[in-house]
Amino acid sequence: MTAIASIEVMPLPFAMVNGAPFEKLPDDLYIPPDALEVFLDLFEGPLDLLLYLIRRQNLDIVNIPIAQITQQYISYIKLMGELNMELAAEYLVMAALLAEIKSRMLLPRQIEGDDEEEDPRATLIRRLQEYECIKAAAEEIDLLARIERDIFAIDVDVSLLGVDQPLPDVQLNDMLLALKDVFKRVAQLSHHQITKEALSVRERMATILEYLKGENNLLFSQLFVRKEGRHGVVVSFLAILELGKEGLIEIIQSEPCSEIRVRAVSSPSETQGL
Amino acid sequence: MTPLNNVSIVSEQPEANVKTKRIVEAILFAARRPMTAKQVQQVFPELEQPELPEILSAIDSIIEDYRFRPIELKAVASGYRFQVRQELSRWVSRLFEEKPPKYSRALLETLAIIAYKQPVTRGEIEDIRGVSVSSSIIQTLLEREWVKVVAHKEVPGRPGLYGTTKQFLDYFNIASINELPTLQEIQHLEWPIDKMQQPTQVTSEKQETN
Amino acid sequence: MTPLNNVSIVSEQPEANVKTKRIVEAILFAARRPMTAKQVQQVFPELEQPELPEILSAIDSIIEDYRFRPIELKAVASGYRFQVRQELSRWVSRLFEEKPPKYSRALLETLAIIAYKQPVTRGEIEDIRGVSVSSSIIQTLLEREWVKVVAHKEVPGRPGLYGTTKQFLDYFNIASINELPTLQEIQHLEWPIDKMQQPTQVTSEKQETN
Repeated sequence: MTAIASIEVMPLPFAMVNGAPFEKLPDDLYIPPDALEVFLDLFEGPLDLLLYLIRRQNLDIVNIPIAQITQQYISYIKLMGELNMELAAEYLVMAALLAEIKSRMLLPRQIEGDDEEEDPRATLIRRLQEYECIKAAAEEIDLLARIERDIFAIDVDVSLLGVDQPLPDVQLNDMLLALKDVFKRVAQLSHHQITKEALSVRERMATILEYLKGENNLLFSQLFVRKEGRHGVVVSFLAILELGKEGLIEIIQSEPCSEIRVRAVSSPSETQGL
Repeated sequence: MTPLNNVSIVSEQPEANVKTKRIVEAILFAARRPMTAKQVQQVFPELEQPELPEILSAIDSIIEDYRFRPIELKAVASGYRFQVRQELSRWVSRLFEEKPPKYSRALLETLAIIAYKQPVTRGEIEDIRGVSVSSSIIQTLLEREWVKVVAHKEVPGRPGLYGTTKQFLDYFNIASINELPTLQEIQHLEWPIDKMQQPTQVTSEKQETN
Repeated sequence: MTPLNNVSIVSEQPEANVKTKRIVEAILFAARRPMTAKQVQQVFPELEQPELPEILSAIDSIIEDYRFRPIELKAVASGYRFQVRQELSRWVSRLFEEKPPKYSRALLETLAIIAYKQPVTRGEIEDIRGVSVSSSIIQTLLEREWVKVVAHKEVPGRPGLYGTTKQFLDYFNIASINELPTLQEIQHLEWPIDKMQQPTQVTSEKQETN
């Protein structure tokens, strides 16, 4: 089913595996060609991809046919390359390692005593086994009953006991410093940008949304408060524009020159219909 | 359903099904607020909702079950709620006498982002922080009435948009969000020396022993 | 109250005084975190503190009392806590709008490595997974207090050694790391030995040199 879909959607020629044209992704691995990140996300890295290849063909991991698996692995990462995926370095390192192992196996064996270093195949197999074990352990952990999903805390009220539960105290400065740390982290993550809008606009945006909460819609003019003066009007106006831009409100004018109305994008009365 | 349904003719309330009663009890224990019978009913999936009288009968039966326990299911103005019995307040109050707990760094960050980026969804907060935000943080901020859901964003899932409240302004003694320093000004803030020495709060860690 | 406390006759635990038991139960209900017996004991005013065995016996008796109720008193890593029984989560989860967080495979694998190989450095985690571990995963795990830096490895750069915490065990509803399946169990589960005997395997090796 999905396999058929994949043939139809995939515009790209696929890699060759073992000399045969690789025309479709395996049934259990269908992803739309443009969902590139999804493709990479499917595998947690080169070890995961290798394991997948081994498991898919029911190969004995202790005795992997290196040549065969190397070809498949390389065809897969070639495929990723064709799909314009930014290949993580780890995948390429693994390809190089596999190629190295393969070439060594092709070379005539060296004289015994020279063989002090470990068979690179054995190292790879041990890593694969260890990784598969961890992968299974992670699945086990995911199955454990956990708070928020399977286990719920109980909440028995004590507010009527006349007990004063002290609440944590927060200094404004601590909060601001925490924010500074966020920015420091963000700065390290290069491309994340935090726009620096005037605060009053953001606050007004929240206020306007709240006004609109219970209402079907409001007159545009109702959103301005005369006594706030010119500055206030500008703030409200910018907030309305920003809300419109973010798709949070609709600005409606039923006919030319009629009064402009503003409403939340979906008023609660509409969404609750049974 | 229940064999003694004849009784219900007399008492008007149908005897609650054992399973219904279990679910009602679980709901009342897990809810963090008083729940009316109707609200309890609506927690059930639509096709499995017991009739209101059955819920009420379950509630009566639960009240009875806890008659001799140190907690009780009590009808308060806005619904039913499990409470610790009054006469135990002397002991229970000592539970809360410890010095006030501290909020985590994660909570402070979340609060600050809501203040500066409101209206903002949880997902957007997570994007900015680069880390997921646990529900309990949001819950704590809501309970403290420092933030509230001002609207819902019209994207799949209709996530809540959070904004700060008047209580938030009052607590920090400012008249408007405007009075917060700008982001540029924040860059120049420094942690006070005494805070530097304990970079991460080690709350709850003290109780480790035993 | 529970007649079948044969165990307590044999063991040295004194039958808990009815009043003590009531107070212990109230404390466990009111506390919003797991409490050890010792912590419960310390909630009592100094001159009235029951001995630890009496507290423990009260706890046993409470566990027994709730055996058939939809909530249970459960021993997790950092103490005893009342919680809704797992089989009722289907209904109770509907009380809350927020969906429980989902954790990525990358995060769960990182967590599994820390749980099973602790103390372990980030570099070692990366070696096992074959990919780099993103900072946000470590940050999330630290923030949820599921892992912490337990020491630093004495190699250049002194990388932090990560280990799991009691909060991790609490969250996953277990009392000790020993309750996790052992890697051997997992491995056997995953590695049917008879694979080796499958005839198909033999042929595959011949293609090595093509």
